[in-house]
Amino acid sequence: MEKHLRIELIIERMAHKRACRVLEAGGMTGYTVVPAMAGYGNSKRWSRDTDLSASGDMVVIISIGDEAKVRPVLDQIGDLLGAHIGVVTVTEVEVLRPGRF
Amino acid sequence: MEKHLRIELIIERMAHKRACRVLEAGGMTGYTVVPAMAGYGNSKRWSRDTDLSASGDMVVIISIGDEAKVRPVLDQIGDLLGAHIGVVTVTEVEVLRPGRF
Amino acid sequence: MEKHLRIELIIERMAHKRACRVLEAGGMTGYTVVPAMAGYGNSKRWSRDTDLSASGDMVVIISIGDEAKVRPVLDQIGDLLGAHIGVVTVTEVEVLRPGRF
Amino acid sequence: MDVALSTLLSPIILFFALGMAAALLRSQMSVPEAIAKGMAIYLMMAIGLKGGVEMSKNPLTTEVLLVLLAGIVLSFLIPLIAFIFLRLTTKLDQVNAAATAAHYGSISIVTFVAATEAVRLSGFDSGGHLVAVAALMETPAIITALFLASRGGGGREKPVAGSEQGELVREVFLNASIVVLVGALVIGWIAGEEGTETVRPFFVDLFQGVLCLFLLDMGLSAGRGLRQGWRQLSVMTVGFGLYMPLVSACIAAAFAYALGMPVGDAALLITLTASASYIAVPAAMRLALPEAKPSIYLTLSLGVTFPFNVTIGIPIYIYLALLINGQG
Amino acid sequence: MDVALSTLLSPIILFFALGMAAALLRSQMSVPEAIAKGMAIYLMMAIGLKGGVEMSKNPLTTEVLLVLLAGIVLSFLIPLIAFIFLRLTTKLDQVNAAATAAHYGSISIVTFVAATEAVRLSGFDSGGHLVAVAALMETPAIITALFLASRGGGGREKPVAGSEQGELVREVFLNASIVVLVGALVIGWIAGEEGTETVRPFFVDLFQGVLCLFLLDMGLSAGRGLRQGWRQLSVMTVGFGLYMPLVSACIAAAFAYALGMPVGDAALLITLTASASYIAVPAAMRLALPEAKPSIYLTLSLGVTFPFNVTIGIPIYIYLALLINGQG
Amino acid sequence: MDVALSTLLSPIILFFALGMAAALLRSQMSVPEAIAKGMAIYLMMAIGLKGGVEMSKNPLTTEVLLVLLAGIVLSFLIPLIAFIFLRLTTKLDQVNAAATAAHYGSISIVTFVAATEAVRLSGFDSGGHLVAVAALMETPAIITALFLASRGGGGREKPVAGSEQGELVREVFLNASIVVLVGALVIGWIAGEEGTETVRPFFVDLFQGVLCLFLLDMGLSAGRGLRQGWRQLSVMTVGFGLYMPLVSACIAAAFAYALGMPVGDAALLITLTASASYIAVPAAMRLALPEAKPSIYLTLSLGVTFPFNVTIGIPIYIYLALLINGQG
Ligand SMILES: Nc1ncnc2c1ncn2[C@@H]1O[C@H](COP(=O)(O)O)[C@@H](O)[C@H]1O
Ligand SMILES: Nc1ncnc2c1ncn2[C@@H]1O[C@H](COP(=O)(O)O)[C@@H](O)[C@H]1O
Ligand SMILES: Nc1ncnc2c1ncn2[C@@H]1O[C@H](COP(=O)(O)O)[C@@H](O)[C@H]1O
Ligand code: NA
Ligand code: NA
Ligand code: NA
Repeated sequence: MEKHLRIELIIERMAHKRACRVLEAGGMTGYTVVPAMAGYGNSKRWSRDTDLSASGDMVVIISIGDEAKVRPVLDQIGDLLGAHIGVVTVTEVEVLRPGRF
Repeated sequence: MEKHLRIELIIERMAHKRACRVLEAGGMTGYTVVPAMAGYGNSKRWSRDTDLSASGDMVVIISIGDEAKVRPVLDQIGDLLGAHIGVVTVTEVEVLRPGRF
Repeated sequence: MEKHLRIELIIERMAHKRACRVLEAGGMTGYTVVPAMAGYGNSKRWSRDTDLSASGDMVVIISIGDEAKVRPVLDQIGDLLGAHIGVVTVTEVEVLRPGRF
Repeated sequence: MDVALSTLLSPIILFFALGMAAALLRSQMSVPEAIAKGMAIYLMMAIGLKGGVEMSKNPLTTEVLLVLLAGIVLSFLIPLIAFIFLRLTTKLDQVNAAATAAHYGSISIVTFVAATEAVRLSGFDSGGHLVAVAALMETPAIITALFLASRGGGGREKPVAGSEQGELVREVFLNASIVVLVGALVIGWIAGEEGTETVRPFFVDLFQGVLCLFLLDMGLSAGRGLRQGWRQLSVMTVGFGLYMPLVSACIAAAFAYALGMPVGDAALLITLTASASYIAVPAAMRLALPEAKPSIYLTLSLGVTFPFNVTIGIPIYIYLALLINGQG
Repeated sequence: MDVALSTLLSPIILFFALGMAAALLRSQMSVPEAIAKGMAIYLMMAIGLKGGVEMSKNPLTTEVLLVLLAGIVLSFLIPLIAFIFLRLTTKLDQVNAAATAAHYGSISIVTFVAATEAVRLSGFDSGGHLVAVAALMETPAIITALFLASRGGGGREKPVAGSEQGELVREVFLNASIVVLVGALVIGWIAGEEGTETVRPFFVDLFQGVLCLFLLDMGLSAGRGLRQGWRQLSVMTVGFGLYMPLVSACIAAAFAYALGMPVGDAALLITLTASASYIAVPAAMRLALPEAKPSIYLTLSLGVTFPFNVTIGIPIYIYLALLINGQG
Repeated sequence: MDVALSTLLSPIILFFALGMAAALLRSQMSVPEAIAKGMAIYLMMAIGLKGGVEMSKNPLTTEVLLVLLAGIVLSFLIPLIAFIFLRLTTKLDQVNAAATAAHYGSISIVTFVAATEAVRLSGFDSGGHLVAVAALMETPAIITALFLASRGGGGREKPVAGSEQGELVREVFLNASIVVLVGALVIGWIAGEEGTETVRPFFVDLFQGVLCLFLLDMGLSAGRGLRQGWRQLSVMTVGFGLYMPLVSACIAAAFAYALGMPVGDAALLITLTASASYIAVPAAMRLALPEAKPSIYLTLSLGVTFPFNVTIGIPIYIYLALLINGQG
């Protein structure tokens, strides 16, 4: 059976469409974007409530796919992250209905 | 030691109560529902902002339990997904306070 | 190569700053807080819409770090959870740009 | 025609156009979902209260009851006709045709408001009970559609896992718009003109302004829906979104004629029948017919029929109302 | 009694009933959390400003200061009495009894507003400084409750990991309702009638209408809370939610009598004392006493005591105020 | 000076101070993001409509067009000057200096509103076309800043993965504030005084009150930003946030003098030039210059320059406008 991987990408809300385009272009069959409300990194905190411009907001993008598709996409994401913040983890997962990925 | 599994189920917001009932009926001790703000699948995008009726919104349901409980619940979820969209992943996790699951 | 771990902590919104302080004090390089909208546990349901005071709201805190840092932090979190609700899972993950953790 | 023009250039329509233009030009601007939902509740409270206060001024007559009944019958009936048209002229399958038909049997409350305004500007009165008609017309269409979808195996034999007895009934009959519309109507009726005096500044004076902001958001939604969904709509489907309101309008006009309704009331009943839902019904369809595609029914209803109705449709419906009153 | 009836049939109470009914019938409708929170802030700004403007009209007298002091004493005192009743008549343990007692010592600003309106309808005046009393009564109750909970080892010896010096103090003394209420009061005081002229349309004219929408949401919350939580409430606990306000009212009436307060002011002080918190205190309890169960204290305060107060309670409290002024 | 004082004690400024104080005292209170965003859209719609209605009363003259042009030139020019000052007097690198400079070239609409009010209180008129100037001044500064950042390799050679042709242009020229401001201006222009009559209660009467709530939130944001970000700001950087508005003001005064602008219009053009963006530009910078640090440019613009402008700045700018009209 194929191995499935779950990409989790934490990135600036303002830049998330770029990441989405990378995922789509890379052939991932889907992704889901979840808004975050606060965070910390690099000894700075952010929170939705501290910033009227919402320019500091982050989102979490979840995308599941089979390994063959995920690997090349990860390289592309690495390229995107040259310019943007971005925390990327990849987890091995079991899926229901593997046909859909 | 028992193996614990984390179910992550991405499903339509309108239908999420059905999934919640399946989890409860299956004896899971808890779950948490997180709202998503956008997504892509099947070459369609959705976003909270595109749809006044919010009928396209998705949520992410996270539920952690021990393997003995999770396995039978997954079958029930598979049944639910005959009718609804739904991306289900299962991950092996370590838990703190295993007694509570 | 170092092993990286992803902590996922589900905790009351009111108490999440305590958890955040534990993570910061423990030397984690970052975390991201995601708001939940509903949940179930201990045979009680909660939902943002049932509670004007929002005192029942939960959040999901995600924090990624290398194993050497994560282990001691987990003990501290266990201490915090003596007083608060809290579901904690730890998953082994692969990361991009391991240098940043 | 003056009315038609002043409708077209009213801030409300202009803000809808602004939203649509911004979306088509791919601006990223958006109105927060919570604000849009809050405004929808406000608008329905305001409409309900107003209707209730109006109704409190006159006793309930048989004529009024007959109009309520007519609304229910029309809401049951229109989806049948819409379904036949869809199956004959488009390639939509049974489930998608049924789901789309449900939208056209139900109503759009913003279209109703725009028509109320246009009727007033044309110098006619309308009764508060038309708000009750609007509330009653929301749901029967959904029942017809479920019946159409299930004929010949379109439905499921056994219930979906996790679905609950009565869940759909509650969703359909106790959705936000019905609860708020009917509830506010009854409250307005009980409290009357005097009792609602203190809430007038909020519910009456602000109404038009809030509507502007709401329509800006509707324009954004409609524009984005069109931009992303138009490829899924065939020419015939788009055509349906334009002629179906007229078909509905003619049928409603016949009812209004039979009941001898005055111009204002007739124009509103016709508009309700011609309008299509884009909030309550799409949500119900996600539970009831999850296999149907929102990109079809939503784009059609919000992106095609709504703009048609508020610009070209309403003047036609007022004209129809004049016609059946022998003043055309 | 006329006042009682016209209160019962005011749109505000009717919308609360509508929300409650919708929730009990298990409608899925909801008001977005952001809107509810926004309205809560608006209401407190409006109340604070109004009180401040009133206060700016008269100099601060010793009588006013004594009323402020009475409010603080009552807020410290009531939880003690509530705690004793709870421990004697219900099976709640120490922590849950203390947490619940805190709610009854603190206040409900919506109940206060409803009472202000009823007092006005009954033909009495009330002073702006009662808003200051309301603000001052929010927190002392929490301190008493923490003391009660910690007696005999109910509390923890060492602080929770991650908790911070002063964190609880800030949460308790600088929560949103206190910041906004006190802040707006001071601003109203500084700016005066004239300086707040331009913001009247927003903060004064809209007030009643926004309250309707807010109470619709409170009704939904209360109804859902009741439906999910009533099984956790014993008959004795529900009873407490009904008689405790009356007990508090009598104690407050004694204070008002001792201070020689006029009818309107006395009625409001009694109402504040009789009312129970359902926003600020539950939030503080989550930090201070996380072991206590929200399903008990919230259901009791919002689902039982609040509806009791705004329907039956307020007329009784006005009557009490008349009584101590020899007009009963 | 009376004007200065009455500005300082206006509820708007007092609510800003309240928010700031609450944040500095580390209160946890917050205004929901959706409400803040909704209010921002409302304010821009109201300002745009008002400007459009004003403009509809007079024909477009060459003078007006020249003022529009002056606004554009100033917005292109100011970032250059700001950049030079930043590079010479602070340790900010090229990218951070360019990003900060962009904020000072663009404008703050709330500062503009506060100035409009102060101008009115001082007994002067101002033209509706200044709203159009505000809209036009939003973006040129961003273009200058991108040019400054990219000089000498500050920019990237190849586009970021996933970035799309025209994405930045859309973000910059079609962001919410421009769409709503320009859109509402055009709608106000088309509909005129009469056509916008029905929306006056919402967009005109409520304006000052909504502004209070919005400024409470701005105060909270500014205070939190300051508390968390001040360590990243050197004395020289903070100094820049205080003298740069004055530098901009003098340059704008020269333009206003050259164009012979009347006092009210001149004061507003000067204020616009002296004000710094804290909503539109920070968002654009995240896309265009992700390497720049928001904790620098946001803290400076919202935490330092905005409070300076609305308290001390505006009276100075009005004085400057009097001066160039020979009335100083
Ligand atoms: N180790 C981490 N785990 C989870 N989220 C992180 C981590 N590091 C950074 N983040 C998120 O990314 C944002 C920016 O990080 P930074 O670039 O380090 O300031 C933070 O505010 C967090 O929301
Ligand atoms: N592979 C995936 N990974 C994450 N989310 C997905 C994936 N596929 C679908 N989704 C989510 O499910 C929704 C519906 O998917 P679909 O039924 O493929 O249109 C999408 O809009 C996403 O929010
Ligand atoms: N097994 C679980 N999986 C995911 N979330 C959980 C689980 N158990 C509890 N939760 C979350 O924690 C909250 C409180 O749980 P409890 O203390 O069991 O009532 C629930 O309402 C859920 O949001
Ligand atoms: Na219809
Ligand atoms: Na009390
Ligand atoms: Na500027």
